Amino acid sequence: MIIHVNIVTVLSYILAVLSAIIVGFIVKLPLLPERPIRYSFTISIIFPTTVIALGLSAMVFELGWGGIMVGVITGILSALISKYLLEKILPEPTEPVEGES
Amino acid sequence: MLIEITGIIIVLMALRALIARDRSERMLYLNALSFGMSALIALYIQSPFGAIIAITSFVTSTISSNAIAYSMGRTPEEILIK
Amino acid sequence: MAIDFINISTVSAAVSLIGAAGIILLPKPIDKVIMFGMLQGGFIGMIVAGKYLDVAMVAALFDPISTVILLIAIVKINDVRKEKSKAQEELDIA
Amino acid sequence: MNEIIGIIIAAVLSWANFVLIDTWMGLPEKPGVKGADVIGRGVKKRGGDLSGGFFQGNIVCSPDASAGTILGAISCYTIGIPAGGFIAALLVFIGNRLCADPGYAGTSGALSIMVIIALASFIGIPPEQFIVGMLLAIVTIQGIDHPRASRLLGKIAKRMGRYTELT
Repeated sequence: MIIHVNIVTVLSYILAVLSAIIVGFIVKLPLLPERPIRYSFTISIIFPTTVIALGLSAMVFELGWGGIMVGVITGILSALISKYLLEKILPEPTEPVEGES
Repeated sequence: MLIEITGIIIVLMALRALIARDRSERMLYLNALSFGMSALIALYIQSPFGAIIAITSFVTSTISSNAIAYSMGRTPEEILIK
Repeated sequence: MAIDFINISTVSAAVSLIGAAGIILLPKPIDKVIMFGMLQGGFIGMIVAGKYLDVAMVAALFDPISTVILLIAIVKINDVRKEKSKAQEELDIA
Repeated sequence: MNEIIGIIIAAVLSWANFVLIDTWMGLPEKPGVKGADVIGRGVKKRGGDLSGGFFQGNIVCSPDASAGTILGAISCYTIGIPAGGFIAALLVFIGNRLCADPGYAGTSGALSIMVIIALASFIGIPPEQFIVGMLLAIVTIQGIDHPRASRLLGKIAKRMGRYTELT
């Protein structure tokens, strides 16, 4: 088994996901995208907020900061990013109008 | 051993892309080649920045493949100047 | 042994040479752009073989921009030629 | 363990991972972007299956579970087991949204290959053999014989209930 973590880091990942979910409920993100799920672009709590929380906290831990408080703050930041900023930097694609060159 | 297998696959894909007859066939070989280049970069560098470079080069090559395939649909046959 | 000859430098150089040969040999413009994408992959490999990692990052970020500019030019000039040939057939004027 | 046998086992595991996730996320069902439509019809014109052609075109036009698999293996090799998988999932998600794709397939592929690598280290397969194994797996789809591969992918799609309705 080649897992390179200790118990504090695992606890920090779990706390980052939990704080992201709680802040997501507070700022009224939907829990799941609408059906069919595999074609919808809606930003919800399960996807992509938890993925952003896990990725950001992994980047922060690899850069040298560690600990439980860093995980909680990263989770809160990722929920705020996916609520207010993600729609602007990665917008939903629009269909090109026919005949427009 | 791993780098040698990857290199043989990459050169084989490049030669098949050169002698392919159809245009969509050539796109598929190009995609397999960019998978191989990204794997070769990660096997050679072996540090976290190497992984970031491999991910970035793969995603950007996918973006350019997307653009090429879209304009293949726009212009089915090209008009060449004699 | 021949298998010792295969490393990242020779493989990237071979890919770049094959891409350049394709740019010269194939007649259609979009085929040329596809082989140009192959040449970009070999070029990034050659930079990484010299361990200039920051230059490789910039090259990887700027590659699709050059491809998109070439494709815009090809699509536009094709539209212009199509309009011109249609006008020549209909009105018989230059 | 011998290196060749490890690479072959890793190739089989990666092939099953990305083909199952991609088919389940609906890649053979419809072309997500216009380029995938062009490539799928080109494969059909050369004697292949339309649904498998859409599968191959979607792999070319946006980083799906195949890209998630190879990038997750690369990140687990160079960064470490849980952190590398999470970073690869985030970057693949950003790349997916840049290519006009929802991004479920790429992230689930990156996370699942991380679990598979962590489990396969019990029987002695290190992550770098997964990189070469994934390369062999993608060559069997995209590099050897496109019409035959697309017919195989069409059969798998019909078995899983994701066959296309377009003609």
